[in-house]
Amino acid sequence: MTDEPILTVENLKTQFFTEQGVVRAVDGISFDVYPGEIVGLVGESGAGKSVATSSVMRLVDNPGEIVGGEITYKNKTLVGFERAGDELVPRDEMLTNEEMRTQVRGNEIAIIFQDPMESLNPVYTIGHQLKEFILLNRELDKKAAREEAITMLREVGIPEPEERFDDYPHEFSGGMRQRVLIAMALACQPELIIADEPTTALDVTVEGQILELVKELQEEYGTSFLWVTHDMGVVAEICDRVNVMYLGEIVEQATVDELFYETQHPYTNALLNSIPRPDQTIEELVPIKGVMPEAINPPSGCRFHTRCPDAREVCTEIEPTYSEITTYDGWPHNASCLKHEDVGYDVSEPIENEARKGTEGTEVVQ
Amino acid sequence: MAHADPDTQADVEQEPVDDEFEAKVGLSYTLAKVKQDTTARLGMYIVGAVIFLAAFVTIDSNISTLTFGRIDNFVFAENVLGNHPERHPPAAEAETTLPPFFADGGVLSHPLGTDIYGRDYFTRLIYGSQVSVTVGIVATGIGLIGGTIVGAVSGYYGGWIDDVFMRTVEILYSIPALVLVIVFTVFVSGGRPDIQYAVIGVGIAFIPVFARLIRSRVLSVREMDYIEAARASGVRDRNIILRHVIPNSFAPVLVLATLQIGVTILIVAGLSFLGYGAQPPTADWGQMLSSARGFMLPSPWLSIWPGLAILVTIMGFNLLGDGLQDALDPRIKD
Amino acid sequence: MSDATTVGNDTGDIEAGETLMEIDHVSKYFSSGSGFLSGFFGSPDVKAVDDVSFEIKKGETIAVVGESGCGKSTLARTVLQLLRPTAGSVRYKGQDLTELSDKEIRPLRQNMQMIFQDPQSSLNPRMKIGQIVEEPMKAHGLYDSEGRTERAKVLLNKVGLDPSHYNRYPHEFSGGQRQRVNLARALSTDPDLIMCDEPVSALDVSIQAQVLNTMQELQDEFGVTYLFISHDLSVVRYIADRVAVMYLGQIAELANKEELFENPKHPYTEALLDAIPVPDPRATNARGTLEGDVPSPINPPSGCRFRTRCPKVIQPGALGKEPTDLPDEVQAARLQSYELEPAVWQDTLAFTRAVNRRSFVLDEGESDQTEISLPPEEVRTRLESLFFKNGWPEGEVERTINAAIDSLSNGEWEDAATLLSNTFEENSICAIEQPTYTVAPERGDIHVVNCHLHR
Amino acid sequence: MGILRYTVYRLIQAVPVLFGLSVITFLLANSMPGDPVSIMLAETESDPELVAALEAQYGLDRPLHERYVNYMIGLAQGDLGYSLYYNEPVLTKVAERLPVTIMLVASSFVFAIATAIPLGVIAAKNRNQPSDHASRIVALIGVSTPSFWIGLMLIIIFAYQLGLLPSSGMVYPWHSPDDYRFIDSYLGIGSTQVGGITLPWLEGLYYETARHLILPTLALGTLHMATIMRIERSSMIESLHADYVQLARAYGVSERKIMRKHAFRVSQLPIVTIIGLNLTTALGGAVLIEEVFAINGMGRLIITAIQNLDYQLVLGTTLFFGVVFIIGVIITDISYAYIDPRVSYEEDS
Repeated sequence: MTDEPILTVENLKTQFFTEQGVVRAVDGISFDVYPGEIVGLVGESGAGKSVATSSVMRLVDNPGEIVGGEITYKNKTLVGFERAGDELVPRDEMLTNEEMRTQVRGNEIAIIFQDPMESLNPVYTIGHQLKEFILLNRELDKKAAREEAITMLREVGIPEPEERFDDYPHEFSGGMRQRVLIAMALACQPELIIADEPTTALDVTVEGQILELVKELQEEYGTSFLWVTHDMGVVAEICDRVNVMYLGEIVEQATVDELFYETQHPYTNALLNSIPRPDQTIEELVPIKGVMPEAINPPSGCRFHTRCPDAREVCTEIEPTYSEITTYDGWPHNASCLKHEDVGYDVSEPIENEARKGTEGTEVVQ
Repeated sequence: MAHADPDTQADVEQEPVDDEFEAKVGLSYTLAKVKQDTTARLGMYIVGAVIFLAAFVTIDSNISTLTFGRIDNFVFAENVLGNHPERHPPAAEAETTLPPFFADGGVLSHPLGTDIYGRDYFTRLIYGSQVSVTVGIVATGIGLIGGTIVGAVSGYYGGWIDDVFMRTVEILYSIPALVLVIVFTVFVSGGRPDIQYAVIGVGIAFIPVFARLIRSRVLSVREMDYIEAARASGVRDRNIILRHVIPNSFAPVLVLATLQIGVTILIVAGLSFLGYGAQPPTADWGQMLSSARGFMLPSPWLSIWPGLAILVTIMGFNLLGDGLQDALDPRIKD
Repeated sequence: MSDATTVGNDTGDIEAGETLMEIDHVSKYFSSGSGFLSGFFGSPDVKAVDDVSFEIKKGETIAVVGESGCGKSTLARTVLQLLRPTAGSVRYKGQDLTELSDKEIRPLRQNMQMIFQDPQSSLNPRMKIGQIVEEPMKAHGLYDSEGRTERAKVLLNKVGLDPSHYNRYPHEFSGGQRQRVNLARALSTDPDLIMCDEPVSALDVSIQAQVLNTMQELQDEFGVTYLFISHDLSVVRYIADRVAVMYLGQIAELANKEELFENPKHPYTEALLDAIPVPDPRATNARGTLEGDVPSPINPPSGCRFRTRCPKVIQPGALGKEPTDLPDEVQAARLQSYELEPAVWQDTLAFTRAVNRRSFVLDEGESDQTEISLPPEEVRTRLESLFFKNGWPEGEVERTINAAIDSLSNGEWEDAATLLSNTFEENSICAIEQPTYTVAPERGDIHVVNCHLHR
Repeated sequence: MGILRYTVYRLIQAVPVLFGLSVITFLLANSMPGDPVSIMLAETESDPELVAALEAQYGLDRPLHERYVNYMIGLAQGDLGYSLYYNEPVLTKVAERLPVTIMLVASSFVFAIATAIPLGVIAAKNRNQPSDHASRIVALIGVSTPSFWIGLMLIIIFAYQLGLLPSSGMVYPWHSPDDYRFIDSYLGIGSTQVGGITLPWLEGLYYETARHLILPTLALGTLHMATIMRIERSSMIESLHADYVQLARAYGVSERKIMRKHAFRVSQLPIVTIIGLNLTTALGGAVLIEEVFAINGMGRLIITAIQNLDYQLVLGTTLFFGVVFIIGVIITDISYAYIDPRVSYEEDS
């Protein structure tokens, strides 16, 4: 841990102001990414993973807004607030939108989206789009940019790259498009790539190819990754450290081995117990009962208490603090669970919640 | 929907559910939703008002032989208009063309002035609404019924039936509706065009519009998993169409019908303007515009009011149609 | 159980473990064109399912697994006669369904139900869930109105929903709950078989497990058979008894679950199992990644469909020279042996595919590799360092490679690729003959491996 | 399939449609009431022999299918039939009237496109802001107003009240100025002064043509402006929310460039289709507008033909409109296929 993190996110809050009320999609999350690291951000749909990543890029769409927290990228303040009277206002050193665009997006932080089918403009050729981003983010002339684009296409395993350069996106398969998106990210030579579920839409063999490719390229270029996924298999395979999100909060963070073998949070544990495995036959899966509540009106106390098999009275009242439980090999293992706090969990009564009810999923979505 | 963020999408789209379980799919829900939208509400009021006026004077008239004077029987009409015998077209009063009340020489008893025969123009405009609304609804109804039959058959059976139908639609599409209707009207009326022939003609000319929409809906609904589920369960084709296909194709058809009433009114106004729709002395907005053409210089208001009436009416149907579309399609949300 | 929970089957009942359905050489081709003129302009068939045979046994869960576009969903629909097969027969309790008219099949559908992937579109949004569950019973005239309501409520309870939600609409339920409604509907006529098309792949992991468990409980209680279509090997390993792996319209391998996962024989199955990420950071995942994309089903590769991507393609002639009753061209292929060392053959194959895909550069200074001009010796040196680390092949192979090198040195990649592919790939037994083999299983009772390695 | 083959394919596809069109128009035109010959001889005393002779001359005494075949044979030789009312071949009449209608429709489309696309883009960009509301109101009024009434209003305002523009008639740039000297002299044709500046004699009458075209163009173009604007707005909004636009943002492409390049080009695809489909509406609208502005174009020709039950002229003109539309749609399809790489030529949409 000699290096400084290249990306630090502290207490980030992003909210959506809808007619139904304020959706607290990201509610005070903190994590960091060190150079050359692949950091995972795991959670089920609705956990707020994608909002977190678009907050880092400052690309949150209306009616969403970053309402608090600090994001620092290599001494640049991407998000920073100060108190002015009763309100939080952006600090002076926070980059303007124009600075974000010219200094950060693309050339420092690049992003790979989930859906390779929709992420490429259908009316321009692959080569044209790749070249455009290279010209924008690297100081190359047109000819050099074209050569770089072809090289990157070959690098990510596009067959016959000279010819495919002039093809349109619809002439590529899903896996090939995802490779193009990776080529785009790498071609801009950023230090950090945010990969937002880049393999979710792909077939398993293609996913395998892409994961192998990323591992190889990561070794070659030393790029850091923030890898968003819901797939614990992908996490185990590719990540160095993992953040587990539940309902807008990070509930556990550790190195990948620690997370799987020294699990500290009941949600992580439940998640690991609920997934079927390809490498062994499991007789009985233990599902997480119930459904995730809505971020518009999250449960009091610990947000997981409605579905937690270990929930007790105290969990409904006291909000756990996200804190370091142990350290492993110099890396902290953080979790937010009252089990690890001295607030009377041990003497509290277990509560009757969905996890302990006989029927599953009987409640109606509210 | 293309949206930047699947996560928030999930959050934002889970709307709270009211206890009224009927609500979300039924007509009452749609109406409630329309009421929430200011512009759609405006459309609803306009349409409501026009239909109200039209219905008021419809009592014992029919389109081809409009009778004048019955309006006196209505309290509403009396209050608004007073009792004006000059509404009838006595030739002697031909020179008493009055401008609207706010212009020089205008009188409040004829708020919008009188026409060249001295008939109260406001009254005639209201009679005009009767013709236009009836024409709009009847012709759209013909198009809707015909289109549903043709579209459903074509979409459901496919194959050569569909091919023949699609080509026929293309042919009908290729001739401008106005020309087609005029030729048709002249043909069926034996050279004596009148509004009822125009209505039938417009209705037939719009069958392809509905048929195309219904066909495409049938084709897309047919692809839904619940249709396959019903087929896999062994539900009869007839029940699949009745219970699954039609109820789920209804919403866009309703929207189109609303918008199409506006289009029909436009076309019929054009027909009457050219002399192939309503014939004098029927008070039809298009026909009134046609009669007013010769007096544009001395009496421009004769041309202004009927056009404004058409504009407001059609705008009402358009606003309502757009509002319905938003209310019925949960994907279009601002 | 009350009256309302049982339905008598009209055809002769069979015991668990006996054959419920036989799928016999079933093919389903689609025409790729549409419209009345497509005939003039020629539209080749898409071979979605091509000559597939297997059996479904009563009470089991048989999974069909494969990647998107492999034809698994088409196969399932062909089994249920929702799509009529182009060839072959499907027998239900001995009765050939392909010979029956739609009208004759309709009553039989009582015994075969279906659930779908997309919980959003699989329920009619304008019907209450009670009506949805009752619809199949109504279609087959089962029970009176009250009996249907009673049974619907019983079933809703069985699948883990509150029966008092009978009058609610689908949009009021979450994805997982809608899948439960689907299950209740499928169970309503007490069918023998439920075809499940990716029933949990649209659900979140935690919900997936809930639904899978419910499905198993229901199978135990009602003795229903599942034909389970999925792309997810982990889910299949959890729920299935037997597994068929499909690739490009054909079955690559079929075996009992343990046998298939622990003792995979087909290179494609092996590749699938290697590719899937294991949720365990300590698992040593030796991955032999598959190259390339799935070929088009309009014009699938000859012989073994997987051979264009297979890492274990058999070198021409390697199958031995003893005379058999095989067709002449197969014999010829067997006789023309190159007898390369396995490692050298692997290198040759890798080189052939790399030229095809142009995935390497000969001249690093030139971005467009079709415009190079290099002396052949230089190309040879470069190829040696890139591909032929295990030694240079000899004899006729070397002559072919030298000819390819000549083409490459002029930037004629196209020519080189054609020559190499014709010589090495197209002459393999894998390209000439379609494999159909059965091997003795270590576990379970059946193991079909359609690969020439297991002849 | 290449674009050429696709064109051929689309043309072959149009054959049955054209055939059907000819049958339908032939039947419609022939079932018009009244006897063409007696209408032709309207004023004179009907002489049965003369009637019979004329009927024989125009083939009216033969059965319908025979007449259809004859008509088609004539058509194949470029003979659109003979107008009894004008006593001229239909083709001559069409050739005389067509250019002005083309001019009118084209100028109104140019007006519609040139105003609608910028307005639509601005509305989409400033969604739910005053400029968006304003353009939506304009669009709403545009689709709700009868074009002929707009014409009347324009005449009242610009011709009668302000006296700026002519209220009727048309000046054809391909005619000789002398043709207009005595009719329209008060309009200033032939003057060398325009807005106080002395200009050489405006050869070819372009200036006067433009003056005559302005009002009809506005009247005919408003509806199309409104329709195109609505589509442009919604398709631009959709495009601006697409993943590829978000990706371009994430790679630091400027908003200006995103607007002009990434979002705009994709949003043009539906516009092309709409323009093609609006062609019949425009041709139909031309009938009314030509009537309002007393322009002797194809629209008025059709009306005159119908009024006088001149069935061959009705047939010829209607058929002509239909063919123009079908060709228009084919051109639209081909240009769509050309600008949208996703459209596979093999698919029959």
